[in-house]
Amino acid sequence: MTGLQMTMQQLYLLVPLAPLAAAIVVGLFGAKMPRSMSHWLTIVGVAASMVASFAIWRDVAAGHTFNGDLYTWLAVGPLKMSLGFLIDPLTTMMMLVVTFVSLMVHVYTIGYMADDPGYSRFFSYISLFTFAMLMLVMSNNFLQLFFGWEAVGLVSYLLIGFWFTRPTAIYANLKAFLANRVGDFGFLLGIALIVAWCGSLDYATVFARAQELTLTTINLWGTAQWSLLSVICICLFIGAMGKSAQVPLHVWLPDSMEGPTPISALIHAATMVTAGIFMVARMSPLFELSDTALSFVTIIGAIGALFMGFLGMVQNDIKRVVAYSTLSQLGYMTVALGVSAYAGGIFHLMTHAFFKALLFLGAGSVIIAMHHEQDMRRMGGLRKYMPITYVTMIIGSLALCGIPPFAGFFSKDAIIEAVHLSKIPGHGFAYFAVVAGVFVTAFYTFRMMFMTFHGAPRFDVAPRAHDAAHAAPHDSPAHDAHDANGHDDHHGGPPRESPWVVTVPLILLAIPSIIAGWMFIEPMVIGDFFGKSIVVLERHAAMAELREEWHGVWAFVTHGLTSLPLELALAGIVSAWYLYLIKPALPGRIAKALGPVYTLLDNKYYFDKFNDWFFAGGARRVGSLFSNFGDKVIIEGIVNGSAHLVGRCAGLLRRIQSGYVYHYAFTMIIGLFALLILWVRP
Amino acid sequence: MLSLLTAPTLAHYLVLGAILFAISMAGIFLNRRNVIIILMAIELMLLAVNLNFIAFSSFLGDMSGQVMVFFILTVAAAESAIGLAILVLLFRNAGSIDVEDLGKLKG
Amino acid sequence: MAFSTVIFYVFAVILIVAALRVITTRNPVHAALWLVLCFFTAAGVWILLKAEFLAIALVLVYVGAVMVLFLFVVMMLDVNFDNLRANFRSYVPVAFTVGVLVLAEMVLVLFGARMSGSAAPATLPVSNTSALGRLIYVDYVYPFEIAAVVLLVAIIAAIALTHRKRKESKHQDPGAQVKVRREDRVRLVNLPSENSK
Amino acid sequence: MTNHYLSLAIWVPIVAGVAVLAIPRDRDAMLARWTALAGALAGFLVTIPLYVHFDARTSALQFVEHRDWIPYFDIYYSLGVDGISVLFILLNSFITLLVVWAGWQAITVRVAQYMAAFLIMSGFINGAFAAQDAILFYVFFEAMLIPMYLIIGIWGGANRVYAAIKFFLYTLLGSLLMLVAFIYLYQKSGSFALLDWYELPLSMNTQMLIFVAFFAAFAVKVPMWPVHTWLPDAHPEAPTGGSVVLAAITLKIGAYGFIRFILPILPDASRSPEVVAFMITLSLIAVVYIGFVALVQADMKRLIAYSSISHMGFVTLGIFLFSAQGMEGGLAQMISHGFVSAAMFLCVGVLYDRMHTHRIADFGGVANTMPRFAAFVMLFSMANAGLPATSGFVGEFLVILAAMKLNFWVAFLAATSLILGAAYTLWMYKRVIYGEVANAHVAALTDLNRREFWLLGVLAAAVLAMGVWPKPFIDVMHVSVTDLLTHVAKSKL
Amino acid sequence: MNFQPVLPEIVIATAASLILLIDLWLPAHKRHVSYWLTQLSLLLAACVTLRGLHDEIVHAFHNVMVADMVADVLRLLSFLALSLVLFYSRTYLTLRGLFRGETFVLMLFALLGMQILITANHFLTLYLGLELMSLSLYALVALQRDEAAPAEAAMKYFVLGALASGILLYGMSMIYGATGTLQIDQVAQSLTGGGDNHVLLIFGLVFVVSAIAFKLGAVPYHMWVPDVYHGAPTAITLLIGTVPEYAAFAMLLRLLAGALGSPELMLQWQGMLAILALLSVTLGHVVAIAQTNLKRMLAYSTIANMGYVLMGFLGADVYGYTAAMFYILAYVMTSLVSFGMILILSRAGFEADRIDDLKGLNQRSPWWAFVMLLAMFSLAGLPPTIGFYGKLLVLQSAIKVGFVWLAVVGVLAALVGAFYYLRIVKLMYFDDAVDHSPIEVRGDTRWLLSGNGLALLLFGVLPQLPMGLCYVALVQSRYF
Repeated sequence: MTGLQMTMQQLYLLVPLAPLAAAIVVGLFGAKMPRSMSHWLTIVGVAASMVASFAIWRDVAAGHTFNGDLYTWLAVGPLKMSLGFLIDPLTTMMMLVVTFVSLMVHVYTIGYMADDPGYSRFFSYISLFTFAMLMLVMSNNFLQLFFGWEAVGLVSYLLIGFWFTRPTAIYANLKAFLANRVGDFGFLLGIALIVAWCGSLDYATVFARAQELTLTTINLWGTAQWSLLSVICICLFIGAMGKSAQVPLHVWLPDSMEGPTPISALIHAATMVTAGIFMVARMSPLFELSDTALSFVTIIGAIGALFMGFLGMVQNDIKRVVAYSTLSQLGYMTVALGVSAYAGGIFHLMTHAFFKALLFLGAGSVIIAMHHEQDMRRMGGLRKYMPITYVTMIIGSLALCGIPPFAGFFSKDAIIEAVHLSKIPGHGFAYFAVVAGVFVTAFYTFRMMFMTFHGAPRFDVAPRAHDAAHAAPHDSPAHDAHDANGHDDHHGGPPRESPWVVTVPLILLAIPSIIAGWMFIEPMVIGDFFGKSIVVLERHAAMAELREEWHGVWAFVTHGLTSLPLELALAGIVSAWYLYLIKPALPGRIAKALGPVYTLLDNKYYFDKFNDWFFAGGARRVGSLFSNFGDKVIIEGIVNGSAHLVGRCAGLLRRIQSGYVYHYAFTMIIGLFALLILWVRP
Repeated sequence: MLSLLTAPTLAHYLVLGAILFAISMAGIFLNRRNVIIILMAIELMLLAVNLNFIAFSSFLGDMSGQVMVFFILTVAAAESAIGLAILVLLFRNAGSIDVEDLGKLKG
Repeated sequence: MAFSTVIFYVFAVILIVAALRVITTRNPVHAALWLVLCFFTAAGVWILLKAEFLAIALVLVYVGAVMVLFLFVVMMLDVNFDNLRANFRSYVPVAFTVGVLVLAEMVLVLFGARMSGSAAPATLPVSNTSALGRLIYVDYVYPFEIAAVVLLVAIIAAIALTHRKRKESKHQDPGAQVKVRREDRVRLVNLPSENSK
Repeated sequence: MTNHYLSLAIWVPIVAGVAVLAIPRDRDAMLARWTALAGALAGFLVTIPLYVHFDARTSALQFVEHRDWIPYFDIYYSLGVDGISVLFILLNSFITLLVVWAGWQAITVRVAQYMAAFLIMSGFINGAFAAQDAILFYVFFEAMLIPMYLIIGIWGGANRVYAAIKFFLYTLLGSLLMLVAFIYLYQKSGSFALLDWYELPLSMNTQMLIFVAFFAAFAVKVPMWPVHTWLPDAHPEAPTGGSVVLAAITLKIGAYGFIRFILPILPDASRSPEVVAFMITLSLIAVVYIGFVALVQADMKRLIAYSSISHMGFVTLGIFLFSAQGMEGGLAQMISHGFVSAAMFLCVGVLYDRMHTHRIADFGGVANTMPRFAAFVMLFSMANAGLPATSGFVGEFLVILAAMKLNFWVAFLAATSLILGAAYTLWMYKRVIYGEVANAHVAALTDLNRREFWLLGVLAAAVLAMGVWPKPFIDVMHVSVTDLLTHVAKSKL
Repeated sequence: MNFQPVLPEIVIATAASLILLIDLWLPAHKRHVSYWLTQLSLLLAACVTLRGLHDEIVHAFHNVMVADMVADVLRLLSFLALSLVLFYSRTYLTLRGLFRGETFVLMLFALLGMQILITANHFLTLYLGLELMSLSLYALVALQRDEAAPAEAAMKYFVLGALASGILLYGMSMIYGATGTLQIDQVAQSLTGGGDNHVLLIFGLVFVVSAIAFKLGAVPYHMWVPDVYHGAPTAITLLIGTVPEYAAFAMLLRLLAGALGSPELMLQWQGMLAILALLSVTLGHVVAIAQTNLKRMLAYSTIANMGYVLMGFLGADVYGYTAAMFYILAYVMTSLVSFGMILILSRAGFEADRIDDLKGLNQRSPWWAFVMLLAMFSLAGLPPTIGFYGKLLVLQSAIKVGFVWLAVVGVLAALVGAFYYLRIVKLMYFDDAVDHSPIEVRGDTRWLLSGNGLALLLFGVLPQLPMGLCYVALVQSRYF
């Protein structure tokens, strides 16, 4: 048994280290090795990782969880900080999702980035990302969680700015990093609060002590006492808000689409952005103890779920539509967390990872075919040219809209049900939001599908697409597309289906998008798959009630067929069909009619403008004030002023040395008299 | 207590010395015309000092004060010789012995 | 009031007035004359204090030597010689005053010596002069030697500072001639020759 | 056990420096460079036994040397290190080696003087860290100003004179007051030995007055707000090596002074609520205020200089939290900042050598022409922004943890550096490294040569090593820090 | 009669007289014979002093003089300093026609005066020594006869010096009146018995302190210093700025510590010295900033430094006196270098006495720049130069007797001072040379000045030797 344990532990180690090793080798020596070496090395690394994850999943399913330290990072006084693994169902599920999607993206990238000069760099980055994400999910302590947390942020930053000559890309990546840092700021404070009160960074120790802290309050402002756990959880959740792009820290995600599409799929849809969801689920023993925090989570999630969806309705950039849909879906997951339906949230995380990755990769495929055109107004009718892409994307879209029997239906419906059953403050609003969100989701998803794949092709009348492709300095998708089709780079030509390295991942992702729902809902959501990884208190009984109502998958589907959400979803699809295929002129008129609302949406609720003005501009203004007034005027004024004062004194005092001997004598005599007066007292 | 028109005591002599000393010091810094008068003021100052010494010597009944005066006189003579030599030199180089002209070095 | 008391006050007044005149007069010659009076008066005071030797030395050394030196220098230096001569008359009242006062003082002192000189000098164990002499040549022989050096320095300094060769006299400086170096007189210029390419 | 590792660490570089000075002509520059490199290497090698033979289980002084120096004044040549100081000697010798190496091509005039100045300064700095006698410390503390003054003044930029004199006078002001305090303590104790002073009873008022004097010396050196303004002036004018040593080492001496002098000699003053509040406030101002100031700098070196102040704010904050976490966090931050700031300034130096400017606006798109360089800068920028797995994280993390134990808002303000640090560092990165090639000069840039590559590579390895496994760095100081805290907790009144 | 205690004086006096005679018969180009004879006599006097080093206090000539170890040490230091002055200024004097017998003779007589002052045990001896020194120095300042500035400087020096002499004598007369004696040790004795002439004594004390302050150049009796330093030929400035400082210290020691060292009076003069020190360090350093002439700047620096000497002296015990003596020693060593540098940079018809003349010295000669750098840092009191220990000792001395505020002012003033020393370093190192003419220095000067410069560093690293020397000398001479 010990031998087996040893091998399992080595396997645990293999999971993150294989991608890391590949990333390091490719990163350092990628420039000197053949291009194919880059992708092979990393793909082997990630594949090994995936296989190992699968093996671990089997092992865990057999009941072998693991919680152990790898090495002591640092020990200060009683506080021991280690790196270690916690292998339990939640972890293994995440590991599988991460490695699977990552592998798909790796393969896809071979095609997508084929001609990019930063080919090996890209592979190195995404392997590094895989490593970081795995470290994050496998962690058994807050320190390593934070490590992974920041590391995925770093790689995300690097990848968004992958085409670093584009001003928009390097704007977006800075924005992404800083928005994430705001979240991390809260996260770190949460961790610090935990350490301050629990004296440990270990999940197990902290969770064990959490109960004791329920009545502890801290004084933050004035005399008001705050529940410690609420403060901790809200701080931690602020971290999740950054990483999982919750309002108001969501602003970075749409812009992150400036990165190459594979990473949009991997990082900004499937994995990294869900780290926050994972984290909250992981912290369920803490969140459960604070209704305040849960309400907060619910409301933030609900806002995201609905209002970000609205924004998806007005986008014309295909990737941005998907991005806003991601924001909306992350809102769903968050709502699930808020109503203590952690399993539902995680389940949606998983299904969403598949279908959203699929949608992104599909969008990427379209972009390849369109010579780097992302504006849907210049697309249309592509289904004839790109059948595989079309079919797989339809699957992804249906899954996203929550149409049975696709994966999304199960996960989303579970969430909606859970919200419905929840009694957490704010659940009413949340329920409205998630239900309304279904319509919105369906509408913008199919709006995208119709604009892209249906109707008459509009790209012939848009020669600018080609110019734009040339204008892009590192225009690898375009190059790749041409090479794959054996075309000259400098001619447009009709769109073609993408090469196999692109389509195969699409197909492979489409499969779980179809089946993952009904296959896994019973064990994951209803069953006790997560076991002790997730803790739910009895008073947050939404999931328990859901469980009681559960009568099997079919019953769930049949129930779902009659439920409001599905009707709304269908309504959404139909309205999209009507507006964009039947009456294409209507949307414009509606937009005009709803003038202010449309402007509001078009400006994304003015979040960006406000941030630019208030935070970015404000920081610079404050900085300038401090620098120019505080430092240069006040402090330097005092410093240089005293120097000048001495200089002035010197100038004045030297006049005493007039050159006239009688002045000199007079001075001496004055001195003599002064001493006499001071000392001689008859 | 020093009262006027009594037989001269030590204090009388000391006060006389002090007055002379003060006058000579005033002479040095009030005089803005002529270096040579400054030299004379110096002689006057030494005279005041000598008066002090002799007065003390006389009232203490100790001769060493007078010896001191003897040497001071000697040195004063030497001093005035050198002072006058410098004065002559100054006059040759600067063409003037006005104190006001003696102000090139300053600041 | 004893006669010596009177003398003291008279001398003190004269001394102070003369000293004030020394520093207030604008004319250096006047100042010198007033200074002579000062010395003279002071010598009188010293005699009151029974420092006869020093009093005499003061008159001899100062009035006789130093003040003459002062006057000499004043006369020598004053640029505006005509001015000096034109004002010659203005010296007369001062000189006269000083002269009269000096005379009066001498009379007073001599008179006073006789008046208060009831005790014969012989009764003194040692005279002031010989007491001083003993001290100077026995106890204070070291300072005495130093004083000699001081005077020597004064001599050297005075000569070194004021003695000068006449500017118009032409003379050779053998030292400079000997010290001359070849470089000062001959400069070897390296001229490129025409055919050296 | 008597050995002379500390003396060697001090005198080997100084002797080497003097030897280099004996090669004054720039014709022989190559010889001077090699001699200097050999000297710096020797200087580094002799410090290695300090770590290898260091006994981390005791807080007692190790490698002690004690001999008469000025018996007239009870001043001894007294050396010794504990867990707090030993790492800084290693760090200094290491950085000196890099600096000598870094100046290989950049310095072409008065090479020997340049190299010698750094070597001699290195010896002085080691001396300051090793000294156990206050006057010995003071001698080294002040003497190191001289080479730095010359380095800034001779090889510096356009406004170097102002910067050099400002640097010198600012530092001197503080240290002179400290000297007065030293003498006062000598008057009280009859000794200049630090260990004697640790046991010296002092009244609260006395402690407060001495605190003011010590504070003046060390706060300027750190530098703490509001006596920091010399640093942003000194850095842009100093040559690369000067900036590196200034940021990486000499700032540490200020913080080291807090730990070595203020806390143990003046425990009651240090622990008094007023002083703690004062120090924490100043530290937080350094973190937040300076963070904002750094944001708007137009010059890379100025920006990094402000970032240094901000980072040193963490150090002083950590020290005055009076917990093992805070103190060790502060120390970790010092070591990390030694690596990171050195690396950042070397990176700026790499650009400066090629373009002779460090204004941010003169750059843009450097990554296009210098990809390897861009990668290094990215790593160091991230370390500067305190990314986990780089050394920059360790100290900040520990200090924030410790601050949270004290007060939520202290931790809150300290943690803002997470945002501000990232903002100013990465914004600079964006403007300099990313983007289109900004101008013909940038287009003509050549990537790192082998020397530069290894120089940055070594630092990168150090930054990562400390980030991934800081234990070996921190374990050395555990016992010393614990004992120090125990000592500070005892009243001396 | 025991001539042993005054043998060095006899040697110098004899040598001076002989040189005076010999020089008369020497042709102009053989002046170096006089020069070497002067050096020889200094050597001889030093040997004689060393042979007869007094570890006990010896009185001679009816107690008018005293030979003790502090006197011996000060004499030896004076010999050394004067010898270096002569070495450094040889070229300078030659180029200005001052390489003459009179110069050497007057220097020797000045030295003789200092020796007499140093060994004085009687107000009269002290006064005569002082006058001998002063008169020779007045003459030396004026010796460059064809220039106006030296004559002006000499005149000012003379007038103010005579005034100071008068003040001194006045003070002495008061003390004489109060104690009935002129002998220094007897004055001290009669004071321990407790005098009832307190007012008279304090009166005298104020005058004596003022006179000493004049000699040292402490504010407000400092006015002569800048003008004389500036106006005198640099060689003479070097002389005035160095050797007499030892004599001034002796004056402090003999009069204040020796004669007026009773606890009651000590308390009085400590306060006076504190005020003078305060004024000196601040005014000296502050006004120095505004100077453009190097000699003037160094003059103000001297004023400030003498403030530190007083600060040390007011410690009023053997440590305080050691501090002051060591400070003087360090200061003289440093001044020799700084003025020596001006001398070697000057050429015929060119005085390198503007601060700007030092521009780019490091380019012209790294070595001389380094030597000057050492001198500047030593004056600023920075380690590792000897000047630092001077500062350390005097600050300690002041703090010990409770003048912490004075020490704080002292260091703040030192900060101001550091500014202009740094400016010199800045000119030498950071600026480009305007004048590229090579610096030609005689061999002996080069070696001695270099050695002198390095000694600043050497004694900065190992200050025990000079410190111990001062301490032992003072202890042996019973200045507790």
